[in-house]
Amino acid sequence: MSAANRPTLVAGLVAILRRDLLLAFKRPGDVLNPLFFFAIVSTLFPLAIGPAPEQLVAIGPGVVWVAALLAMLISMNGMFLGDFEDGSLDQLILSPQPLPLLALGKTITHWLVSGLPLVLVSPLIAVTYQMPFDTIGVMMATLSLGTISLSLLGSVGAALTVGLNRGSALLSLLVLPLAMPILIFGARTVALAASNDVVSAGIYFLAAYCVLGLSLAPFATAAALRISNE
Amino acid sequence: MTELLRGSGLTLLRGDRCLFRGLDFALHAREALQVKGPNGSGKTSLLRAVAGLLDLEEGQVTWRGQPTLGHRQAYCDELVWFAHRLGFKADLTLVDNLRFEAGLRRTRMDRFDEVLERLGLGRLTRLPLRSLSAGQQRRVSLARMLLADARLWLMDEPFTNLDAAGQALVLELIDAHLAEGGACMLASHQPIVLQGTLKSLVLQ
Amino acid sequence: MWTFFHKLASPPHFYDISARFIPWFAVLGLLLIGYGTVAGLFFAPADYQQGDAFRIIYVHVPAAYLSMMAYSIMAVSAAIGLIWRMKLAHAVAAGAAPLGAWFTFLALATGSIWGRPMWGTWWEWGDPRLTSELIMLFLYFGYMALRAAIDDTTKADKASAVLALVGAVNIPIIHFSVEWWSSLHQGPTLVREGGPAIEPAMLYPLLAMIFGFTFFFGALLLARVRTEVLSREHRARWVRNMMMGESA
Amino acid sequence: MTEMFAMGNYGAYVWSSFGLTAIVMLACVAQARSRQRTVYQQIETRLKAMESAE
Repeated sequence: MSAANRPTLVAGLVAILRRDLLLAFKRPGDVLNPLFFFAIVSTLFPLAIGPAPEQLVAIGPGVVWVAALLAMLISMNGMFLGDFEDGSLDQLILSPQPLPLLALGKTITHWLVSGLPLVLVSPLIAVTYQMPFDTIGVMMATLSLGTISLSLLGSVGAALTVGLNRGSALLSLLVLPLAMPILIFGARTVALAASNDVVSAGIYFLAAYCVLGLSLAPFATAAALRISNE
Repeated sequence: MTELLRGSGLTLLRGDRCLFRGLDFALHAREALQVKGPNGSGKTSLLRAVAGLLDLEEGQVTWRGQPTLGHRQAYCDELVWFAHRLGFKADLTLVDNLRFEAGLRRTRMDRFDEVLERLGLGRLTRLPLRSLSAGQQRRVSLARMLLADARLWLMDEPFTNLDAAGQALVLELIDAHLAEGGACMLASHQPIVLQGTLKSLVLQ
Repeated sequence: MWTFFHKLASPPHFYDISARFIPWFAVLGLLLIGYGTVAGLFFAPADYQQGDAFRIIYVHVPAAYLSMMAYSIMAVSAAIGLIWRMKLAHAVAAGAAPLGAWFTFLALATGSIWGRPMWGTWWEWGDPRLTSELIMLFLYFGYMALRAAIDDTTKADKASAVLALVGAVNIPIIHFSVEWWSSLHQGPTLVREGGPAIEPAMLYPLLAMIFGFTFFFGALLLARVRTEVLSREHRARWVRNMMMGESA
Repeated sequence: MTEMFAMGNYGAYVWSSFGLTAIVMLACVAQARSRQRTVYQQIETRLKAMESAE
């Protein structure tokens, strides 16, 4: 048998990114649902609390961040569900490519599909909350770092609950407590920016959490996938 | 003949039931091993345990003398898994799915067209797998196996959803694989006949 | 030394050995708690600032301490269980979780009861410790919910072990972020007499209560772990002999 | 004697805290005991089923 050469790690990552992004374009619902949810939740608060500008400015950062967190939450459940049901997960686990790398690939796809669009749409929402422009810049920075960390946390939760029939309710119970530090630093940093305070502390923390997640979460996700796929 | 796969003292519990205890088997190059037994006797679980998808209660599986638990990458590098479920994305086309495989394991893409012709999938490359029949989808899984540069074929019920011609084709492919020095372990309750040596392992 | 641990690791030996420790831990625990309660409530001098309300620390501090200790026991035994595939370690984690949740709830409740006279509200967001305890309680609920959602015991053990480890990594981060969060809006600066700087007469009852709680917790944990070991080893011969011996 | 229990009019808070502690401890013991009983029963029913099967 002519020994074909083994694909490199990068080839494996690119392969899984390419496949999942292709899948995402075939099912645009996965991209648009979190976005619609994010927009709708953000408009609920002014209706509930009233249109007074000074109130909106005060709650703006918090609302945008909570809406983003919840929008990410509803799309986390589907991260491995498709692969679990059609048997692709068996193939991923039994491939020579390390499973943490493949899990990282899926997490990156999840962020590209449901995290990044939130960051890009968030300025529109922020404008409805009369948020000044430089605060919007800080908000987008914290949101992009925060959504990456949420995807990483979500991948562990999704892998743990993929095989369970009422997994999505359980997933939010597992992920939300762990996501609180991200919410705290994200929302409060934007609020600090609104009162033009120093924001570097928050952004450094979110960046640090991102790096911690990037280095640890894939291994936890890989272990959880092996366990759930039994 | 070099010994490729060996299972020693395999014990597997599923919930309350003990599926098998102290099971031993050996598989050499150019050999096929058929796991027989009534439905629910743990044939699939044994194969999944040998592949490494299930944790064994006791016992050890070795590949080329090395335990598969510790040397997972070397084992998976020479293994291809053929399961009940398709293992491919139904929304994507045959080409996209097989190209994804090339990113996962050593694949002989040079034999791509030849394999598709042999499996009668030549005209279906542009269709999403969702629109293929069950038999055709099984052939796509067979295509993965043929393209994979793998010495060990682990096959779980390879003959379901296949018509007589399809089943004969599978036997033919296994024989060809054995002739090339490969090995095959399959779970099936159907009686099968191979040119190559066929051992069997019966579960209660 | 190692033979002791090795023996302890095998379920039947653990089942017998632990049976002997439970009564000792329980009695010792109750005695210490008895002394601590009486000394703390009646003999320790009142706090010059908070008056007698400070006596609530004699239950609040041990409970908070236990809630942390229980989670670290869960995390360590989860790691041992995953790395060395030891059922006993998973049994310890399974046994420690409900206890940890109970004591976290207790720490929360006594903390908010204590807050009522001090700050006038039942829930003081300004106190980072209270908020961290609350998040800890959610972590326990998440752990127990995951364990309950999976029927197969060994699978539930492994999945919840991964969750416990992920939670353990996040706990210091949660504490840090809640501290930072509460420092932002200068919550009421709290003078809490919990530290060792307090007078000996106040301190001894507190130490007695902490050790008392710990022994009591130890007795409860061993009892629960024995049950978990039994349910995991129900197919083993030693369980059958023991059950036969008992019912015969 | 009564002012001993008044706890400098914080009595309600102090005693409710200690009362709650006692309740939680009893709840832990009760939960552990009931869990033990259910596991025992499970094993016994399984052993009886096995015996009748043999």
